[in-house]
Amino acid sequence: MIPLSYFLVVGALLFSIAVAGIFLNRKNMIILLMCIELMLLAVNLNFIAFSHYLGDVAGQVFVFFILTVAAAEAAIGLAILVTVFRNRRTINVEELDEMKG
Amino acid sequence: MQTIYLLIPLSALFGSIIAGLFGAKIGRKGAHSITIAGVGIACILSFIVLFDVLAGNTFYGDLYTWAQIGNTTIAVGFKIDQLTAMMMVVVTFVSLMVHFYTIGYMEDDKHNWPKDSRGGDNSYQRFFAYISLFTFSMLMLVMSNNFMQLFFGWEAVGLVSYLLIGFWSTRDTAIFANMKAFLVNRVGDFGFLLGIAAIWTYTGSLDYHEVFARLPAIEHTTVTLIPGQEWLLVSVIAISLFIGAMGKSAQVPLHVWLPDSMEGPTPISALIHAATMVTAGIFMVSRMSPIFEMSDTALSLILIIGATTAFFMGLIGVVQNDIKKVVAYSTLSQLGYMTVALGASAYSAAVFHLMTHAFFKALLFLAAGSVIIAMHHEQDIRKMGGLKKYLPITYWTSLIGSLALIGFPFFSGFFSKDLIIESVHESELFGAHYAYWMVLLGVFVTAFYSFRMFFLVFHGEERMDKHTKEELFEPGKVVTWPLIALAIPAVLSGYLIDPMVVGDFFKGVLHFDESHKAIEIIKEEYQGIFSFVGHGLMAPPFWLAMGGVASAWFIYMKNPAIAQWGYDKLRPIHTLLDKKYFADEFNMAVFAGGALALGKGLWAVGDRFLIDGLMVNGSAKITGWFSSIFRHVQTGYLYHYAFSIIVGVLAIMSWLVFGMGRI
Amino acid sequence: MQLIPMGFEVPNFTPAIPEIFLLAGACFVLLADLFVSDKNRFITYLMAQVVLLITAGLVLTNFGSETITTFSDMFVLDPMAQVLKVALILVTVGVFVYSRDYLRDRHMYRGEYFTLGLFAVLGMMIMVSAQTMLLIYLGLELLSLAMYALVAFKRDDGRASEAAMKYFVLGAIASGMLLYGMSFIYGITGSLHLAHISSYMSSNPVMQNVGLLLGLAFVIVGLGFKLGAVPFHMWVPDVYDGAPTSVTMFLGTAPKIAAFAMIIRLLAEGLGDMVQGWQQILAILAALSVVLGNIIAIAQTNIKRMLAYSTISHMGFVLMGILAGTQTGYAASMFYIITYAIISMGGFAVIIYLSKNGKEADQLDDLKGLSSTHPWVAFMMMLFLFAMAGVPPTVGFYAKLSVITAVVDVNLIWLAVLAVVMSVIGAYYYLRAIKLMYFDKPNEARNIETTFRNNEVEAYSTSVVNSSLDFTVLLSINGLAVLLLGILPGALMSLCLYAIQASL
Amino acid sequence: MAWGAFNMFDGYLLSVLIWLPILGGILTLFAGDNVAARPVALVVSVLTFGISLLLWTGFSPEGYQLQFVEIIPWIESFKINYSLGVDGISMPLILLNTFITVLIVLAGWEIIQTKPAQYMAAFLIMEGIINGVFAAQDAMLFYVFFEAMLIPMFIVIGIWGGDNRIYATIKFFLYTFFGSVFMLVSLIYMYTQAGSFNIADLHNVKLGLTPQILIFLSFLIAFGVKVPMWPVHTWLPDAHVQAPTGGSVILAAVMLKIGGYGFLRFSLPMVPDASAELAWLVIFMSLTAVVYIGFIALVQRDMKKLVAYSSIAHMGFVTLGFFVLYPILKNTGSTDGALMGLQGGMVQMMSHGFISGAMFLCIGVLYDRMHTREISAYGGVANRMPWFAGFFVLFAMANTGLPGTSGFVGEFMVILAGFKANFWIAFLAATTLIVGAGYTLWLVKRVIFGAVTNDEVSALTDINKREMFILSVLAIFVLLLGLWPEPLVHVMNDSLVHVIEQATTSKLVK
Amino acid sequence: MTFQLFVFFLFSAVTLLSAVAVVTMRNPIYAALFLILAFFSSAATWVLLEAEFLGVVLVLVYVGAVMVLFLFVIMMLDIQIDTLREGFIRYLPVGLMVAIAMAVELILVMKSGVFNRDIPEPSPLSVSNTESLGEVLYTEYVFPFEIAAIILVVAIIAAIVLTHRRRKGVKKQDPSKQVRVRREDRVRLVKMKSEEKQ
Repeated sequence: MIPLSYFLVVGALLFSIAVAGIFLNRKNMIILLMCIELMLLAVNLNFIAFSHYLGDVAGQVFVFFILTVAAAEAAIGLAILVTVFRNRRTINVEELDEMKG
Repeated sequence: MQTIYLLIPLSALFGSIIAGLFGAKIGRKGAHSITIAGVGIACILSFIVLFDVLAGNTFYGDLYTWAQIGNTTIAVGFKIDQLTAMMMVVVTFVSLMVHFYTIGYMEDDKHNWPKDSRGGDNSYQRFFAYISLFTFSMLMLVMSNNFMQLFFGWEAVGLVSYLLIGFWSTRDTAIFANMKAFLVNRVGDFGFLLGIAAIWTYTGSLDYHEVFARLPAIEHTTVTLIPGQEWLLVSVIAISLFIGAMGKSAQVPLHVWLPDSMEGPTPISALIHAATMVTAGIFMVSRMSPIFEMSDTALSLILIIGATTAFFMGLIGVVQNDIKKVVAYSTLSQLGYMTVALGASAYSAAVFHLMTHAFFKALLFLAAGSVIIAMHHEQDIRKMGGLKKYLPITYWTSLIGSLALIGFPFFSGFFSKDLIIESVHESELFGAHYAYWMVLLGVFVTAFYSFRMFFLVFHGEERMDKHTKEELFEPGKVVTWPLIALAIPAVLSGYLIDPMVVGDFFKGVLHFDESHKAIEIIKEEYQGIFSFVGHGLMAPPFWLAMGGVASAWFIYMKNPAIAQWGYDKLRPIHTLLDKKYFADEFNMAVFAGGALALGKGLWAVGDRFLIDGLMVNGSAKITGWFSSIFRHVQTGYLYHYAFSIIVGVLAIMSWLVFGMGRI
Repeated sequence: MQLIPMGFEVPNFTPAIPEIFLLAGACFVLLADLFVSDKNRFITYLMAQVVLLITAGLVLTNFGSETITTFSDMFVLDPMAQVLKVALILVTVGVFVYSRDYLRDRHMYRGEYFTLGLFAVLGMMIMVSAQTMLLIYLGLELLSLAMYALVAFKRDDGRASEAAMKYFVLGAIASGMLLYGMSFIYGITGSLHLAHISSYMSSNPVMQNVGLLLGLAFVIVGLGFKLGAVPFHMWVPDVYDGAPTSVTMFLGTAPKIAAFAMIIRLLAEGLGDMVQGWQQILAILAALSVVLGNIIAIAQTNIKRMLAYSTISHMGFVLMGILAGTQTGYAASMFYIITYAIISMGGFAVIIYLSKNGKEADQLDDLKGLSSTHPWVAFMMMLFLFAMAGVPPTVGFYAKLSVITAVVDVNLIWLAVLAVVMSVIGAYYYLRAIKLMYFDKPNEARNIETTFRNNEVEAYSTSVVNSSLDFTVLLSINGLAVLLLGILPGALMSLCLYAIQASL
Repeated sequence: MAWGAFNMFDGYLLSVLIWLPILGGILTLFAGDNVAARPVALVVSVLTFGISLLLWTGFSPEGYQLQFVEIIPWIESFKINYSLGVDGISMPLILLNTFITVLIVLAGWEIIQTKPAQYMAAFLIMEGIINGVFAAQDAMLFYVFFEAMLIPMFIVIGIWGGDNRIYATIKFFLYTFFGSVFMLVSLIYMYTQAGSFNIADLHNVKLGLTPQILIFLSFLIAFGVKVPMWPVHTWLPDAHVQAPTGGSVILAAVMLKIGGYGFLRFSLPMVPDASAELAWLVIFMSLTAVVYIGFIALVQRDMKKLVAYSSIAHMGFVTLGFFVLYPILKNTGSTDGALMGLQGGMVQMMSHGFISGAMFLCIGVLYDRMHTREISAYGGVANRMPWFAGFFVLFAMANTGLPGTSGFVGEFMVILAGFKANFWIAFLAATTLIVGAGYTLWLVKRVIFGAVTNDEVSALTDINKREMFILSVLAIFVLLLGLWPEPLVHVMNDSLVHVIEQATTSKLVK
Repeated sequence: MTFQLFVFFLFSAVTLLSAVAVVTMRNPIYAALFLILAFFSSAATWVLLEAEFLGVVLVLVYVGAVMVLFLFVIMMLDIQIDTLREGFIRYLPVGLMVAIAMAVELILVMKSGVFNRDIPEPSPLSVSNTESLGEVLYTEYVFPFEIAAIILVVAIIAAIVLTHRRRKGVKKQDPSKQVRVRREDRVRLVKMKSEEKQ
């Protein structure tokens, strides 16, 4: 059998990659959104693994809802991205610094 | 009788208030009438009190409770005994004379004020209000039965003195002099107040009788003010109190204010700065004789200070040319004499001299004032001369005053001054020897400057300008009558030596320790007035005085070239005297200048730089600086924001998991 | 096949009637709005307000009742939930009133604004009543998604889009973290229900369980982000600044109440036994928030940014009550958050009041001389600012007093001292704003306008070109409430304490 | 107590004294600038003063128990009560406050032309709040009033102040705010120990020495700033110089007293052991205030600044008088000395209220005419304004502590008590006799006396009837208190004895 | 190594590598495609965990809808790719450090033993994953389910509000205008002077 911790480690690595991606990516906002998706993927993996090893369906239900919400989130995120692009003609993260201080 | 006691100060106060607050309404006549009435009543009642006291009725009681704190009752009340009664009479009598005199002196006071100055509008009434207020204050001082009230009177007379010295407030010198007077007096009061505090601390009371009753208990108490130095408590108290007396009675080194106080109108020079207020110190020490008697240290100090004042201040009088300044220095010198007497435990002699001096010095001042009026407020004796024929009454009364001053036999000053010299001679305290020589030499000096002035003013060639000469005539009756009225006691009061010093008048009032026998010895030797005079004629003081008069005559009348010669040859000494031993310069530079420099320094460095600059505004600035630095953390870049979240996560995770969970 | 599985009962809907009504109402408004022309947008606005008020009424009908749970114990209606719901609905009503003029002047007066607002309120209400991590998450997302859209509502404005983008990305990261943390808690305790989690905690040694601690760490991040506590605060200034002022106002008020509820539900109810774990972390977050928020606020020249930083510091105070971990502490924080919502609503309302015809008045200098041009508004603003500074007799003082009492109670005196010292620094920038209003002369532009106004209207009139009566009236009520609650804070305090005691 | 029967506010007298002026202030605000504000304010202030007299007549000086007690639950979750009451210490201070406010309203009658309604309202509201400070018997209620007071004052200085008013008023506010927040934490700490904010309960709560010392220090900061004591005094000169006349008057005459009152009500009874430990510190600070500040006052060029500094020096006597209690008891064990110090401090507070108020009013009179406070701009004022000069000299003399004026009484008592503690304490305190006279008389010399220096001075007109009335009333009080302090001393006696008792009863946990 | 373990490692490796690729790709389209790969491979992992329904949903919903949306937006925005990579290397060390620190900490926790549940408990649900989910979703989880629906509605509204623009020149119906049409707007009675007879 695959130990639970294996899944968790994969989830942790995925999460860390996503986090690193958010910090490293300074140019393209779309990749930021993708990193968020990766992060949620890690979360989902965690939940499913726990759910499986606990023999409890609640975790899977949670994942179901996360997927739904993530889709909605992606839609709104992209919509905002579009408005940003319309106003600024760029989606460069570095140029998104009109407000600071 | 108690009503009378109360009425005495209050009648003076009443006149003062009416004249002061409603002066404009009641006019000049109203003002002087009411104040004179007030002081007149006080004077008459004082005499009644005096006779009552002579009949053996003394009084000691409280009027009302000023404050009751724990077991300490501070009350306002009266102590009426021989000393008080005598002082009351002297004060009210001289004051009354001065009131009369003032009518004439201040008649055209408006000229002393700048045109359209509202201050001069009712200056006449105001002046009367002041001197009546002074009378009230002085009465409160002498009648007091406790230290609080004593201090009240003490400071109140100071206040009036302040107001009167600066009466012509448009003169810079006047308002400088009055501030100086007040401040120098405050230095004395500083000591005085500490003395009172010490008394309260160790006896728990401010009431004369209670304090005196508890004195034996603290006779041998010592206190340590500076670590390692044990001092006798009574010495500390006595010296503190005497510092107060030094201020008020203008003893070296707190004498500097008195000559300057001559900026005030002459009546108050007579009343306050010669006859009454300046003698408050003498009065106080006499009143506190039970305390002073316990401390030989204090008495020695008093002797030395008094003697120094008596001689060296007299010397300055020699070079003065202002008629009032000469009299002022003579006052200083005479106060020195009284102080010396106190130091020699000859309290009765001191008080006796106080009384005689009050009369003849008031007389001299008023006479000087008369001259000044006649000379249209010219005070330089070098511009006078030969006034004898113009001002006969002034001349004669002046002569009486001067003779009394130098201690010419049969004049009042003779008795009192001889007594002092004698008692110092008998004293065995440390410093008595020095004091004896000083007072002895002082007699010569006194005679010299008194008659130098007398001759320069009344005899010799007429040095005034023509214009003045044309209008030179004796002032009116209000001026001359008080002169005459004062001349009488100036001559006669000396004969009170019998009851006052030798007799039992002050028995039980003025104390002296058994070891301080000066006055006892004199009493024993005393065999009546005529023998006293006879003895005096043989004694050195008389011859010294005569020598002084003769020298003055020789140098200034007979052979003025000597004066010039002396002036040239003794230039450094003349300068030293002319500059009054540079005391003013020293005070201005060290104390006034020092205080200002210190103030500026503390302000600039302490308040503005350290507290405000560094602490207050500094912390504000630092906060602002932090703010401007920290705000740049907010870069506006999304990835920095994300980074801060991540770092936060890492930190919290590390803390919780590795800090608390202890993997 | 059965239609309904075994053992399933139709849930009791009564506790959720307000939510259900609100949902229906929101959908109705959404649809009805389509038939309303731009000129008559007032109707949409009115409908939204009516829906909100009826919802509040429905919440109140159950008031004082016992705690009821339903939907498989996922949803709870307890006194705390009721109080917080009423509070956040009323705050939203206020926000809508204040928003109307602002939106109209800026061509944003559209029905979606109100619909999104209603949905956001629904999300908050769900958060407040949630008894499982799932519902907390869903409520949070419902709220967040609506808020993201509202922040970007002025879609032709680059600043608003930028703000929305930042808010969105950071918000998504934060909810990712929150979920990640929840997954560990679920993994260890085996349940999503707060009640189950809590009972697991009380029967197991939780403080040694690194899995739970890890979960706690991530959950705190998510909560800290929502509240805007340092170091998860970075979005706050930019979003406050960039969003339309009316949205900023909304963002700064009602969701804070919901966030508070979320923290209470998760930390106090769910992870209550880990109090020594989160107490320390929250203490540090609180300290950092109070310090950084106040210090950076000093350098701000833009009121909205200044208020953003001030919000950060206020959230530090809110955390103080919570971290005490006592019922009085929770009640103190509850009092704080409710009163803060009222105060900050007023503060933003004044900024809206000053913004005219599309021109934003969000610079501090725009306050200059307000007291001579609009004395009443200036007075109100002064009350708000003093309340924020925590000066009695405004209600802000009691809020601070109660949270500081809470931390002193648990012997965190250093935190109390730090907090009060920082509130002095905070007072500085509030005073500066008051100084601008009261002691400075109006700007020239405003001067001209004043003289113009004086010709028309008498000097004491508070009317300004674009403010409606309801706005002014509400502003007055708002300001006086700050004062009145300051003079008589007892009732609200007792209410909070009762709510917490009856619910936890 | 004979008046009790006629007392229509029976049982609510203190509340009336707090809320009547506040409501009156609001009424004034709405009365409008042009017509009604001034009369309304005057009526309210006079009415309040009148009612406050009932406090005096109905007050029984026997015993230290609180009188006119009112207790209403206020914030129940914190057990905070709206609890009022006065004893011999607070009652005179309330009277002082109501009295001074009447004068302030009168003093601002013609002078304040910008927003008079707000001006009057601010002072009336402040009056109510300050009454609240003195009457509060619940620590939190006290604190609320204590802080609330800052708001009207902040506005008064900020709106009607001088050129540098912004700096001054913000400095004032932050300084005092900073001072008081530590007190807040202390009070809360004590609340957690005592379970109540009731001052009487806080008096009784047992505390260890370390908490006591920390609490004492926090009180010291709070009240020290208010008094103000060296070295936290620098707000005062700025605030005074910039404040309008009324502001300076209320600040000097009443607000500073709150600091002294706080020491008596909080520091001494609540943390007696720490007070005993740290009395030397307060004494040191007080003496520094007396000496150091005296010299600084000497070199001021601005009249108000000079008087402000002299206020600091005079308030130094207050704190000195309070805290010499400990060395006296240690050295001599005499409660008489301790009582002398406390009485001196209290009398000094009252007297300073009259004198500093009068001094600031006098400066206000000059400022209204010449619009400058630079000493060098004046000279020879007496020639133009003899009546004014008379008052000025009187108050100046009172300021220097001349016997017969109220200024003397407090200083005298404190110096006596100081000597009982230590010679050098009395020595340093007594230097004020010289330095105080120095700066005051020099001021008088430069401003009042001398020849008329310039045309502006020569155009001065003497005080009008209104000013004459204000100054006369103050003069009467200054003299009355100086000549017969016993009524005041008597009223305070039992309460102060009680304070000594509290201050010497150790609260350490055994 | 069991087969399951092999499959797990395989798909996990693919998932992680494609995740790294998502983060490091220069071209967003590639990134999106790698993300799809990551989703696919995780879906496989999920199936390993007997969550076949969710695996399917992941592929259908995510790959089928969300990722397409991503690609659509990427194409629509037409972004210059060259400039979008600068600075990556410069911040790489910091980024790596943070990521590694986080990963290490997380892995330490995972390996600490608190999650030692090697043998899954026998599933109480004898039925398939899909069925069991279906059973609770509309009963126990009906309330969350409804909320999820609302969330989607909000997302729709939001997306429309933010991106929808009324273009000029496009003919479409406006119900509110249609409803409020009045006769006067449409029909104009023109009164004309009758032509004069010539």
